[in-house]
Amino acid sequence: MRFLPIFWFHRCWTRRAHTPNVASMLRYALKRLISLVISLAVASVVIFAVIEVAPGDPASFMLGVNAQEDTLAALRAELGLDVSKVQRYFNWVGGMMVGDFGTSYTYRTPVSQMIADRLWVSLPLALYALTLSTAIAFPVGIYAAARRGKPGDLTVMGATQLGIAVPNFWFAMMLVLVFAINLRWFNAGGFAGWAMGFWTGMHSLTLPAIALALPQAAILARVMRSSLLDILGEDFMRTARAKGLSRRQALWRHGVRNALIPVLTIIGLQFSFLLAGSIIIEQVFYLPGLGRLVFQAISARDLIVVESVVMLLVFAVITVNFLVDLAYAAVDPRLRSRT
Amino acid sequence: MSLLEIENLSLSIHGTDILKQVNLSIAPGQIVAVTGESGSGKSMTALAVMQLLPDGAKTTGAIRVNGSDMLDRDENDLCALRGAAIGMVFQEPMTALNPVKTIGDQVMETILIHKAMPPRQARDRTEEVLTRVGLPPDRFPLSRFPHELSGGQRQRVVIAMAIALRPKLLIADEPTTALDVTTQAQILKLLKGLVSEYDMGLLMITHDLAVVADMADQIVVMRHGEVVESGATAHLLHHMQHPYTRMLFKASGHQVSLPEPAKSRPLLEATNVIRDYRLPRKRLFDSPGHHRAVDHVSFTLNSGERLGLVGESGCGKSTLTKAILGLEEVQGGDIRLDGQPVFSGHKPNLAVRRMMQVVFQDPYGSFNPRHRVARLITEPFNLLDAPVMGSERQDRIAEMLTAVGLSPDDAGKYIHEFSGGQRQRIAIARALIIRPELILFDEAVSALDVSVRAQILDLLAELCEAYDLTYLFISHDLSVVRTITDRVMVMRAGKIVEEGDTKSVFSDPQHQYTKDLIKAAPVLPDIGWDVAKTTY
Amino acid sequence: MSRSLILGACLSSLVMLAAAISFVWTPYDYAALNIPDKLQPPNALHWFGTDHFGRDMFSMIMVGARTSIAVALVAVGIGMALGVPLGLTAAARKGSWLDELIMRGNDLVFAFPSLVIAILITAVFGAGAINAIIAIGIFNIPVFARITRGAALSLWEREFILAARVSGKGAARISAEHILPNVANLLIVQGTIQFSLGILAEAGLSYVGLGAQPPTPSWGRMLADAQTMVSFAPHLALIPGLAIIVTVLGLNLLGDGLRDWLDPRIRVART
Amino acid sequence: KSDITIALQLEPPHLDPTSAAAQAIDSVVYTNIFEGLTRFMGDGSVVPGLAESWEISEDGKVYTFKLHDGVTFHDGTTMDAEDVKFSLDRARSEDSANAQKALFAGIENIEVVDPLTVKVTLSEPNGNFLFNLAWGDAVIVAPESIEGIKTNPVGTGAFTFGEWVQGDSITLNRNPEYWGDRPALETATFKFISDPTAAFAAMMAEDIDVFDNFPAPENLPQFEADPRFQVLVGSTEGETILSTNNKMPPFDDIQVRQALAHAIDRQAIIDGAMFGYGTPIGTHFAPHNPAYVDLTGNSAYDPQKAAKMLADAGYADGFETTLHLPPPSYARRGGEIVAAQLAEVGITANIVNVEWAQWLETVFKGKDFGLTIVSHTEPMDIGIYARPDYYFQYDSTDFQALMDTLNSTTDPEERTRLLGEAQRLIADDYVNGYLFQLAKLGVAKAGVRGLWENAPTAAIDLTQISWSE
Ligand SMILES: Nc1ncnc2c1ncn2[C@@H]1O[C@H](COP(=O)(O)OP(=O)(O)OP(=O)(O)O)[C@@H](O)[C@H]1O
Ligand SMILES: Nc1ncnc2c1ncn2[C@@H]1O[C@H](COP(=O)(O)OP(=O)(O)OP(=O)(O)O)[C@@H](O)[C@H]1O
Ligand SMILES: [Mg+2]
Ligand SMILES: [Mg+2]
Repeated sequence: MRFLPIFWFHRCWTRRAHTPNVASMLRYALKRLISLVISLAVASVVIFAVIEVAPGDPASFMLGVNAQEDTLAALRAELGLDVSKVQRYFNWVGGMMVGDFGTSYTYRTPVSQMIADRLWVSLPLALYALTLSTAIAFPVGIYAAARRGKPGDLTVMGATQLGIAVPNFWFAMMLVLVFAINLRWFNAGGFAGWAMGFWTGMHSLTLPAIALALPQAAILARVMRSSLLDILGEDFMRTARAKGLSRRQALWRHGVRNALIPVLTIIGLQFSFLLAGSIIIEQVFYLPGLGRLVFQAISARDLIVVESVVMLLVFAVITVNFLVDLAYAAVDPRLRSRT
Repeated sequence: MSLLEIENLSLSIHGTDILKQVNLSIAPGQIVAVTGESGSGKSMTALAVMQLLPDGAKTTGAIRVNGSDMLDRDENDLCALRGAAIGMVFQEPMTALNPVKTIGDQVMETILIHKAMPPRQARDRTEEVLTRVGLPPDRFPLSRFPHELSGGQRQRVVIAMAIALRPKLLIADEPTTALDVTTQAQILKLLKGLVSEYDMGLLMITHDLAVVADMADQIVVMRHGEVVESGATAHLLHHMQHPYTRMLFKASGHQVSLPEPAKSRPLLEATNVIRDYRLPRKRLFDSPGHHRAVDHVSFTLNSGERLGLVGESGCGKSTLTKAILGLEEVQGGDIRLDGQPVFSGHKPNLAVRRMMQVVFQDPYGSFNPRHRVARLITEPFNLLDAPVMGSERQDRIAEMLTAVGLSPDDAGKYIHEFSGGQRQRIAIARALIIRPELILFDEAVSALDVSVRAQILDLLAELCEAYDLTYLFISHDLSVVRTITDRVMVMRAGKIVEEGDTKSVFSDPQHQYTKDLIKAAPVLPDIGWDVAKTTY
Repeated sequence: MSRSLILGACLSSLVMLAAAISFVWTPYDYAALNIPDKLQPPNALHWFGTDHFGRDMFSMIMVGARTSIAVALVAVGIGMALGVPLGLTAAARKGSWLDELIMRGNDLVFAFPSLVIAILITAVFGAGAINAIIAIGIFNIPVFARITRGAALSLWEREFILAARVSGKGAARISAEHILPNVANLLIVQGTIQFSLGILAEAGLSYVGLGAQPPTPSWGRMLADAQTMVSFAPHLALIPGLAIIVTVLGLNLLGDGLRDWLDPRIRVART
Repeated sequence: KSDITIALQLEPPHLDPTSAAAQAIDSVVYTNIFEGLTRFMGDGSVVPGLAESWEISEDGKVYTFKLHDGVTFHDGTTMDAEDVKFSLDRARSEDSANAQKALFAGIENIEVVDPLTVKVTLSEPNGNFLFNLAWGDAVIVAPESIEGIKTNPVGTGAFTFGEWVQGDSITLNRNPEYWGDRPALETATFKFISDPTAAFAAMMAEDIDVFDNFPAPENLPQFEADPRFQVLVGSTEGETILSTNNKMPPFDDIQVRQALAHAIDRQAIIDGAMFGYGTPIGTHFAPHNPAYVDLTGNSAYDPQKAAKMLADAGYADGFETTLHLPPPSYARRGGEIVAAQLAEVGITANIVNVEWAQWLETVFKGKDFGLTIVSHTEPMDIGIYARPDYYFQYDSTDFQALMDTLNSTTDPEERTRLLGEAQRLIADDYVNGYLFQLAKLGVAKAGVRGLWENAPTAAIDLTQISWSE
């Protein structure tokens, strides 16, 4: 699903490459890019500042209760904790630019390595959940919109109301209770690793993906429905019908793509949410993902890991939103020529 | 045999009767115009023919196209007919096209959806129809998006879509209402041409009686969902039976007589006013461009004078209004009211502002829906140094409401409790309440039905009598400006191209543009009433 | 009034009522431990059963409603109190550097993964209801700022605002007198939705132990406590879960219902 | 079946037992990858490890160790006296990062006699020395492989390091070159599951064979009732105590501390927080130790008495204090119960839940707390009461003198007597609230044999584990 916007963007880009609008598209992209960079810079300062005020010394945590002061000092020097904060900020940011996220205080391995490992769980999980939620939400939303006000619509919309109201961690607990503990269809948690094969990996991500996806699907389905209903009321839908398109054809050819514009925003937001917001779900299913890494690192005072992961997540969110904006401009040609 | 035959068509939506026993027929090559005031059921009749009625609609009667009843057909048959046998053009060209598809795709879709021809040929046909409606592909490539076209051009695309398969019947619902007079004239000409060329039947819906009189072979007048009168154009125009029809025609050409202007001293003086809007950069590193909306405009308005400003949409009328009101700073020139500048030191000059008021076009958007009438019309009191309170306030409210033909009791109501015409009266009351020296009317009657418009014009004439108004009346409607002003200015692309005594400008226009404008404006034929003069 | 409005209002007021009554009456002392009576399923004495310390679940749910509502309400209050003026200012100064600054700031807050930041805040400044409120509240600011600005911008285009300007009113006065009342409905609706999201967020934070601290009961923490016991005492998880669902569902229905009910278009059509 | 999956609650931060306190490191590597001169057995006894035998000089100051012949590290290099000297010198050096440096404090000199003989000289006799050498912090490492020890540990043990999937698991493989008895297992996987629910679910789903220390006592009855599993309830070295800041008023008043002790109902805490698992203790000493003295009667639950004592101490209306609770459920749940019990006698204990890092910072180092609940899991750690700067800040010259005597005493009987005296002293001073000895709650598949029931130190001794069939 993540590739959809890019695909659109690409398609529209190539198709329209000959028109002067490329300039406005570029301008638009550049403007957004500049604000992206500024956002990232501000974000990095904020993250660093917030984390630096946190009490707790990583060295003493690592060495435990019986450690002596000289040992601690030795370790602090080794971890690079003995320079000024400003210096450390620039070391950190400078390192990140070249892909060096520093070394984890507790694991003593490169943070980039750890993040890469965790991404192999979090990213597939987020994509899986996003695919699921989109795959559920689109048909449901379109079905409900097409059947507006009829019993089918009311039932489906009632279900989505319920879906939104269910806390996903609670839902996860119930899934584990039913499908892992009672029925034993799935493992209760853990991640077998991709080394065991693609399907084994997907199998262990299925329950978490469902727990994440259903509440999101409920939201997405509602957005899809109302967006479609808005579009169905537009004049051009009537024009399409007057051309001889059936209700269905009009819906698919003219409705869906226009309705996608608000839906796209939600999908962008959801992707970021799924990437970052699965902390609790990763806890419930003890998945070794980014979210759990942050949680563990916070409790272990592994500041460098926390900083880097949060920064990465912010980067992901900002970038996804940037791409969504570009995709917007691609889906909606009007946007490109606007100021 | 007639192409379309509507027989005793009745329609109700969710139990509300919308149409009652409508009868109408069209022969090939014939133009039938349906007219009537807003809400009379014109559009519903058209949609009933297309069978594109809103949910909850129940129809009885018969709608025969080529002899077979649309009401008996199933959805598949209807889809096959729509676009192929019956084409339809809608009122609002700005929204009638899908913004995310190219015009080529949208026109071609009509052809492809009916599998009328293979894609290659469909493309050729698309280019052909687009050329036919005046959008040759060398100047308007198929890959354009709707937002890259003007309103009139979009309407041509919509027409191209409707005629791509040469339908026998074309339905056009207010196809030109949103367009300029000159563009309107072109579109109407196009439609007329298509009718004779393809021998189509055209069902044309419009509330503009001048257009009706000009275009139609047959006229159908509707009111409250009923056909009150119908017949061949020439015959109907001269032998109107129904009082409603008479009223409608009378109101369309309604003229008022203004009292003689009172005193005369220069009140508003504009010299070389320039107003530029910044435009987005065209290229990445260009300096931002400018759009000159008002270009070296100079004029003087004497007190007691009623000045008109006409021009097409987008020529800068509203921009000039805002500059006069001191709402926006001008980039050049000088605007003075009673000798004082309206804008001093980057700030509006409130001392001058209190001598002016304005009435806007949209009777629905000009009022805060959350305030009561009393509060709404007293808002300009804010400009006074001493607040008007207590009984004086009540008296002023009562006086104003009475003056505009409402009752003092209306002061406690909310705005949504009033009709469009009543709202415009309230807007006038608001403008008058601080007794301004000058009132600006920006398209103040354009959104109103003809009969309501006539009332408001009468009201203005009365008020001129009672309060010695001085105003600037802005409109694109020549017939209105003509009757309500003493002097008129013609604006085009930000410039005043002609100025003079209203009577002489209309009878003997000097500038070519003014001539075109007057020529393009549809005219009610002389049907023998003194009020409906046709000689401009 | 639509069905969803009525149902939503009923569910929401049920929860509010339970919270209000808990100030003066609960069946048992919600904090009183009674370990010998632990883990009883719902019965005549304990309508919702007892928890692992033998506390009465019904009393805890009632008092927990209080916590959830208080946290979510104050968080939404913070979001509104700061977000609405920001949104109004940005709209009034549309296109200026101030507008740009406010909107970029909004984007920035949006870009932070909210849960991670909430966890960070509570981890840095300590767990507790106040910090949970701040963490949730911060993310409410841009929501209200954005929605206010959006609605205000379209209002600024309306002719009645032009009329007010012609009457010599300044931007601040117009914002307060004309814009704010006209966006109020929207804010009420959004506020209801944010309120329900706040309840969910509070539950999530408490679930990971960062919300209200014991002995203050909180639904999220009840769920966390229940986690290891669902397999033999499912009521421990079901009841707080249902409490959250009922509350959030009620508020969402209320928000939807209000949206339809307050929509001026529909109201104009009705009169 | 020769492979096993063992779950641990915590993941080790790295795999060097000689430079961190984390018990999880020992759980994975102790006796499996790294071995010391001596080692602990499951019953708590200390037996020879890499040292085949040893001699102790008359004055108790010189230990001469004879090393096993033919021992090689996993990288093929031989283990000899040089490696022993290197390891011990490294641990006690100035810039050592060893978390238990105090274990080596008494070493004066280490001398390589010949490749298989090492002589260690102490500055004064130490009855605990062989015990100290059995700790995971005293294992023998090689200078050749010390560089990468944290991520690629190279030891002499029966298992070699296989793979570490961070955040998930560590795999060990059988060492074919092992000098001792060949273990029954071929590979062992340690999985890290901290969440109690996940632990339960994973166990029930039979994803794991052994859960070393099951975090949720409430689930044990279900395992007991299930023939697929066996439950091993043993004891740990963890004295779970309500630590009291002895320097902070009003806890500097012994009457207040005593009132605190009487206000607490241990059994309720054991039932409520641990679902009945755990042994009540009345002092800071493990009940399974022969020297243990039962002093629970000293601080019997008696709220009336507690209230009266508080009144006598001038706190008739009670007072307010903080109760810092680290993450484990014994602390979090126990804390809720303690707070409720203290409320009964008028003391308001405001619960502050903290992560371990914060606990170390504020409580342990900052000493900024009133009360806290924590389990002291180091074996034989009564000596901490002799350190006045230790976080609960108990400063008693009597006790410090007693410990000095104890350290220089080697006679077992005398040591037992002195230990008893020490236990009584702190109990009578009501230094802390003594709650219970933390139980070790192992859960395993029914067929697993050779698991340690108790935990004299954190370790999972893979060499002893096998599958029955
Ligand atoms: N979807 C609908 N549901 C119910 N009533 C409708 C609907 N659409 C229009 N109406 C009502 O049907 C009546 C006729 O409407 P119609 O659109 O045909 O008027 P019209 O003559 O085309 O007016 P106008 O000149 O303003 O376009 C009006 O009273 C209108 O309120
Ligand atoms: N805020 C703006 N920024 C840029 N261009 C503008 C802006 N407002 C108006 N324009 C442009 O200035 C020109 C004059 O606009 P103006 O609104 O004065 O026209 P008008 O004569 O009142 O038209 P209408 O009859 O449609 O109201 C138009 O081309 C319009 O596109
Ligand atoms: Mg109409
Ligand atoms: Mg205008």
